[in-house]
Amino acid sequence: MIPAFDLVILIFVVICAIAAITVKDLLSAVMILGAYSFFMCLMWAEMGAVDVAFTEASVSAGIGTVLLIAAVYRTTRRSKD
Amino acid sequence: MIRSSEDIIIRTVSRILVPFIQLFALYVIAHGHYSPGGGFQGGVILGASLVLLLITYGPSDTRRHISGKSVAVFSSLGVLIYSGIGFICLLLLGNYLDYGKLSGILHVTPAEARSLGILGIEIGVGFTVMAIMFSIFFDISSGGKPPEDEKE
Amino acid sequence: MKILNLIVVVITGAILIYGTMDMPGWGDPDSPASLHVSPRYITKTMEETATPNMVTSVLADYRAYDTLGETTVIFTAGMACILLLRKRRNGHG
Amino acid sequence: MVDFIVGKYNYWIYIVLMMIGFYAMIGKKNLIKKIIGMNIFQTAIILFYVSIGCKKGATLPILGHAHGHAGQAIQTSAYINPLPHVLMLTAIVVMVATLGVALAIGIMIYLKYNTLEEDEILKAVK
Amino acid sequence: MGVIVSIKPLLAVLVTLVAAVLILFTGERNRNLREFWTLLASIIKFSIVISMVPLILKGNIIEYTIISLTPGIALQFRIDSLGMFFGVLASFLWIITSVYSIGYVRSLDEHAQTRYFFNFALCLSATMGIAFAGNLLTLFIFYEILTVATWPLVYHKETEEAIMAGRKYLVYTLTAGMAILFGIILIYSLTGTTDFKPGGFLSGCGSANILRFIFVILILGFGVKAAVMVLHEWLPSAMVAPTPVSALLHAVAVVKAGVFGCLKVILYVFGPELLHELNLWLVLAYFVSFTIIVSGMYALAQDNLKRRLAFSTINNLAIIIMGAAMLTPSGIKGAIFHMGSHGFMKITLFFVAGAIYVKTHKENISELDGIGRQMPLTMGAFAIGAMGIAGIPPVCGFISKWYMALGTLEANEVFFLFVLLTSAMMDIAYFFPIIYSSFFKKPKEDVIPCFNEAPMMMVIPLMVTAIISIILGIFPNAFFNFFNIASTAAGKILGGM
Amino acid sequence: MIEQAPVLIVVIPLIFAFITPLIGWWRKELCYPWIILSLTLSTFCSVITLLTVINTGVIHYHLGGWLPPWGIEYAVDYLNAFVLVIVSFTSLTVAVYSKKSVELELPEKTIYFYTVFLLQATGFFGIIVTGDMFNLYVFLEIASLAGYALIAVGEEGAPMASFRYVIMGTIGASFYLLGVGYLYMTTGSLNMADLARLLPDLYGSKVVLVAFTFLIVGVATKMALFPLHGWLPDAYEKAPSSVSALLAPLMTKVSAYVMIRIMFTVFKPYFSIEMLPVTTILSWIAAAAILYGAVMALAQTDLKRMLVYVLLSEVGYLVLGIGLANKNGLTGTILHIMNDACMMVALFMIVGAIVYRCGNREISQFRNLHRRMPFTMAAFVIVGLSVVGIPPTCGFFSKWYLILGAVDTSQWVLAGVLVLSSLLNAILFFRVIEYAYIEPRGGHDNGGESLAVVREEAPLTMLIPIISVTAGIVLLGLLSGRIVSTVIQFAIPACF
Amino acid sequence: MEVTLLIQATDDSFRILEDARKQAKGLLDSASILEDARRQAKGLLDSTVGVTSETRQMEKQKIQAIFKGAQEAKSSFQNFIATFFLLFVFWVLLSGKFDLFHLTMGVICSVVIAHLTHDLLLANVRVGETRVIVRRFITYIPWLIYQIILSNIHVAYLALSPRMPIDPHVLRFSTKLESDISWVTLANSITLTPGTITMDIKDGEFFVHALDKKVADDLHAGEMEDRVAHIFMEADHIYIQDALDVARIYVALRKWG
Repeated sequence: MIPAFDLVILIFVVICAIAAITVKDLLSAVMILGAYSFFMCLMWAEMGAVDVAFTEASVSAGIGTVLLIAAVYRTTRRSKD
Repeated sequence: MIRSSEDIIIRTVSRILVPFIQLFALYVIAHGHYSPGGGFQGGVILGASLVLLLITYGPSDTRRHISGKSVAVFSSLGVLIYSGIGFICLLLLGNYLDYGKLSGILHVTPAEARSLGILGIEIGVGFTVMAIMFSIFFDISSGGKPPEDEKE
Repeated sequence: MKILNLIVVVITGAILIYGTMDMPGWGDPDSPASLHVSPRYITKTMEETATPNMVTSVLADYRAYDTLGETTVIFTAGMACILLLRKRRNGHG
Repeated sequence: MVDFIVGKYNYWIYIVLMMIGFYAMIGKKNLIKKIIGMNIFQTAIILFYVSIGCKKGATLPILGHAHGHAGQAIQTSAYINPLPHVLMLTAIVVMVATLGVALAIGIMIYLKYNTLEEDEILKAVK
Repeated sequence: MGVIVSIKPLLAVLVTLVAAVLILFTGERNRNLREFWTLLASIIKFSIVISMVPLILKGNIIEYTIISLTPGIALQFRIDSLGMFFGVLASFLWIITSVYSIGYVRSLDEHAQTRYFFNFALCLSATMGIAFAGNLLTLFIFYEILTVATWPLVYHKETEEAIMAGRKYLVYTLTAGMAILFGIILIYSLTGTTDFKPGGFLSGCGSANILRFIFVILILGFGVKAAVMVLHEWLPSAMVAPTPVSALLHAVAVVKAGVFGCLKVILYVFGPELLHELNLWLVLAYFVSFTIIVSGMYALAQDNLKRRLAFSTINNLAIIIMGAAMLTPSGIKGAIFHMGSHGFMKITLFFVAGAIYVKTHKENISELDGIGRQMPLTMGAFAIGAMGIAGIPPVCGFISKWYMALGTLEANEVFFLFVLLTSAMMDIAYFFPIIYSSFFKKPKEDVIPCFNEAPMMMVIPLMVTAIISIILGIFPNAFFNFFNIASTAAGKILGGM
Repeated sequence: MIEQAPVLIVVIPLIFAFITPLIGWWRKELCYPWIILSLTLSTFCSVITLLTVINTGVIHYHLGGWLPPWGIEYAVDYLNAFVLVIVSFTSLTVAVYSKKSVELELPEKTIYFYTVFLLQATGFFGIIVTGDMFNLYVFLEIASLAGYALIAVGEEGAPMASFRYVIMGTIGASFYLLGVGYLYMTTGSLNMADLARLLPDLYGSKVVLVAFTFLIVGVATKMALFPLHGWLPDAYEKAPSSVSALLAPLMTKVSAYVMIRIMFTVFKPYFSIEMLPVTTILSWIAAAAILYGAVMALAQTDLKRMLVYVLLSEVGYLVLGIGLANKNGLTGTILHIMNDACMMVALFMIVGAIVYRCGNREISQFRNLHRRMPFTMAAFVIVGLSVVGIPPTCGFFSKWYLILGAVDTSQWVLAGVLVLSSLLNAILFFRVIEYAYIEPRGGHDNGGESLAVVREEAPLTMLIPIISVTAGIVLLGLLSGRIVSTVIQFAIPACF
Repeated sequence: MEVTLLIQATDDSFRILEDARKQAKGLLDSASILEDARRQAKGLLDSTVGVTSETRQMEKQKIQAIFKGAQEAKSSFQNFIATFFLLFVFWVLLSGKFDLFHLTMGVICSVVIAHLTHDLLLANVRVGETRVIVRRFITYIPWLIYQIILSNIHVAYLALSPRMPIDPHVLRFSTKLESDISWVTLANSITLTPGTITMDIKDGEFFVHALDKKVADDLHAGEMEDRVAHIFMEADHIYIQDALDVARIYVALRKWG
């Protein structure tokens, strides 16, 4: 475990999380969320939880994002907050 | 919402990638014992490959590969495999999901029987997850429209 | 309203931080979580389940019932989505 | 004190993430935003669990070269605790299942009221 | 002095319950059959009750435990003399009221007759349960059933006024029920039991203040049904109900249940000894004397006949409680007997009011001038009832009042004797003008000055009750050893003293 | 097979639920008997389990043959077994009831409705029977997900209500998960019995305190305890009637069960009572919930919404008993779990039947209802009396124990609140009964059946469950002493 | 059936083509002295070319239609086998375990996937010699890399020069490539080359975003297109310049037929 790497990812994760809930365009928010999930899964892989990371990559960053995008397409990209 | 994609690049690339994705998914399921992965991840990847097909080729072409009915059959079948294996253990006078008892009918040591049992349920999980992921995506992206050409 | 939400959030966070004070250090190999139940999974997985990947052996054998539940959760979600969104053209369905 | 802060930075980050998600869940008006917040919230919990399982100096919870090691005793401290990972696999699944259902409900709402803003929907319901 | 286990008390309760169900299912399709059920049940019930009287008179206690409700408390019937007294009274008056009701509803062609008879039967079932209850919880259970079963009878007319009266009734009685429940729970948590015991079972448990508190809430709770003043408001309002209902409410079931509950609390839960010790009896007695005087005054001011009767009822109920509160043998004896005698007399009076209403649709006293000429039998019965209430011999009211007067003297409280006498004077003041004007005043135009009675189904019951009142006045023991039952009860309670 | 009964309770409906969609395609109309069969078997197993527990004591069932704490354990004691029987009977009843209302409200979705319905019941069974903290979470999620979906298919506005439920439910479940994580972190175990053994040494730890807080808050959210109840009224009001009838009684009861488990099994009672003022806080919150529910119910004109607020108030009762934390209080809670399940299921079924026949739920539109649906309304009266707490219906007895518990701890205010809430309930229910039974005549009482109302009773599949539950309410009231002495007094933790 | 028809049809078309060419050549040779004769011959040649392009259009559609049907009938099993082998190789690469159990598993999985997707992986490929295609594709790659390096340098120059002389514009050209696989190869090659990005392909028309004139001109020169066409044995040269290759196809087809 490399602390610096760890810390950088953690900071990225936090930035992504904040961005995901502040961005007004829903599609961008969803994309950022996908990035968030991906960073998260990197972090877990780095922490030794390969299975969790794999699952997170396939589920949250993969199917989850796809579902969200589908939903955003189905509904609207507009958001007031 | 879903209609076949007009973009030839996406169509072609996904056409070529899908078999490999699916094989990779099966690999993930089969090698859950040795490397990260297992039924769930593999199932999701399988589901994702179907979603890819659905996005690029639209519902009707996708249905050639997996029909609406077989999606539902798979989703039930997977969990049935899982709970069925558990139930067989019950019939073999073990507790529920006690795969060690399968050694009697499989003619292997209990540890190996457990290993095989794990494989069995991973497959079950994979089926269900694949079918359900696909079906959820289908429902969400179609948003309540009845499928155009499904035969009841 | 926003303020109220923030207050709730901050209180929750404060409780969590309070709890963190007594936590075992991060990555401590002697933390209780590493000593009580999990050693058996690590040492016996080959012997008892012939599966080198402990996560798999725990997931699908030691705690297989959880996984059945998990699969059922997925199944439920799928059925729920069908129930919520799918519309049939004719009543038979 | 420094040790306290630095030694548990994982936990601090997880608390921060959780609060972000929590705030989005209860403070945001847009349904998709709420769902995003939910995702962040649950992911934070998973991060917490994964942090529990960590062991310094340990390796992945997969017996390396399983066949070669058959004779040797397995050191508990050599492998990361697998149990939290297992639990989190389940939690991730639950997460995506919840996500699916929440989105389905969100779409139902959109189809009915043509908006995703909570206040507008509540106005429309009344 | 043995305890006899017998299923009869349960049967007595169940008979009416079964009848109620049969009534409900027979419905409007076959009125005769429906009313046949009522009558049959009432007769069976009465014979069951009567068959137990000899055993009780020998000093036995009849007991039947149905099921354990909570640890320490069972749903249990235990009949002793007091319960028997009330049981005999209620079951007998039910027969008469049934006959009368049939006449009443048929001649007025009331709506919702099935509901009416159904609830009537239910009420009686509950009343029996109250009479036979072996512990406070059992009593409370039936008490609440009674409350609910009476409600449809109160709002029976379904006019705006009746509905309001029903609401008022419910608010009062349910609140009271909760107070009682609270009291019972306090008792249970203090002692672990709620079984009645002659002479009380509470002495020595808990601090004096808690016991005082329990007494107050229990008496207030039961006092609502007994219409003790300031808690009486529901009773005059409930007079909008059909007359047989009023008769039942005021003479037999509801108010008597309240009074019975008060007596049980005074005599079987706390007991004379404890009440003396806590000095509560005097407080209680002063409290009800206030009721006695004020209700008398109210009664004088009423023009509606049934309302006047209602206030008279309040007055008499308070007298009963006062008699018991004296805690002397004669006082208790008189109080118990007054329950019975007041029952017969007041039911007569209400029957009369009903008969007048059925015949002439008049409810106000000022309209009754000369009615005695038209309905001599009815008004004759009224005169007998009124005399009894006022305590004029030879009607039975005299005997009970006499004993209660003795009781006050035994307790050395002349003040209460004075209260009793004042109330008797007031009785005379508000009843005799009616008798006078109905017989001797010049009839108004619309009164037909010839013999024109109400239907026989109604006149016969009221004649019967009037005659029984007189018989009881002359031979107190004539009616199934009525007086003896009362005196054994009193004796047993005070036995410990 | 008897020793397998505990697991069969869950596994049978699980397998049946998986097959339901397949059956539905083959013959749509077979779904209904199919789930009835499943729930009947399940109920049968739960009864067997209860009898076994009564005869032989606590049952430990090790799933997969792994001993706890390594594997998952089903630990069925008196409390479990009792709640199981209640829940299985209730869900069976609602399943029987659901036929007509589903045909009316969701004609196109019967198959999936029944599937999710069965999964919902399975989730409840799983929550109750398990002895593992994490397994409980998994089944909690099954139940919740099914609940979200079932609610969302309701009437106008249901999706939004359901969405809010999703958000709150996820927060609750996540808090629970977090609490489990904290416990796991300090002990390394997930098994309830094991935790109970390990935890007492750690009671001083802040981690354990936080874990406890989050577990309780999480469960309270699921239960919709007073300040966390925001999602409940809309959700249960807008849900399809058979769903309300299933969820409203059971979700709250199951959560109450979980709360008892956590507070008195996983943690030792003295922790919950002495180390933290949890019980005191809970009992005051519960008192607030009771009053809030009753007062809000008074303000409603819609019967179902009124019942929903009554339900909130009933949740208060359950928690109050837990908060009192003495023998009588807990007896009251456990008894109330049973009684309230019966009462709420009956009430929501009755509302469903009324909606089925009359199409509206406004109380002011109930004129002549007792002629139109005499049996249903008679049942309503009895159930209403039970909620008010009129003996000998069962509602009285739980109230009795609760007040007794309050008196035992000298919590006079709480006892007062209980009494007061009874009165408020009385106003609520008698108001409805008045509307349904009284036909005001403008002053003249000419009699006769002036308004000819066609008698139009609910269909038999609805009526039979309603009547039987109503009969059950009276019977359970009379039998409550027996029930307390054979089951409940053993279900209470030993130290009380 | 179809195959024979197909062969006949193509043979016919080629006979026409060859005839025309021979005629023209002969005329050119014989009348080389005469200026007007040459002009006449030239006119004839032009007209034949006109005829050829017309017929080519018609024949192309006809042939494509026949090819599709033929392929479906002929190749589903062959495709299956090919897919299976491809997938199995992939499996072995992934798995790295050679015990019986895992190999069996690999076979099963590959069979299943191959069965499901045999019409995806190798679908729509024009009949051509696979070996040739692969060989040409491999030789294509170094060239592509070279191109990429070149344009990298160019783009770097553009980016680093102080004036930033970029002149972005969108090119639109229709391609002579026919199969989707060749389109995609071209599009990806274009995209891979810095400075150009394929934005869309519609009905054989490419929309390419280019960074400046030079890159656009390079594209217009069509070398890349030609090379891609060459790989997949498509476009004009299938009739004229790559007759040999085509002949080989027919040989192959005959063999299968």
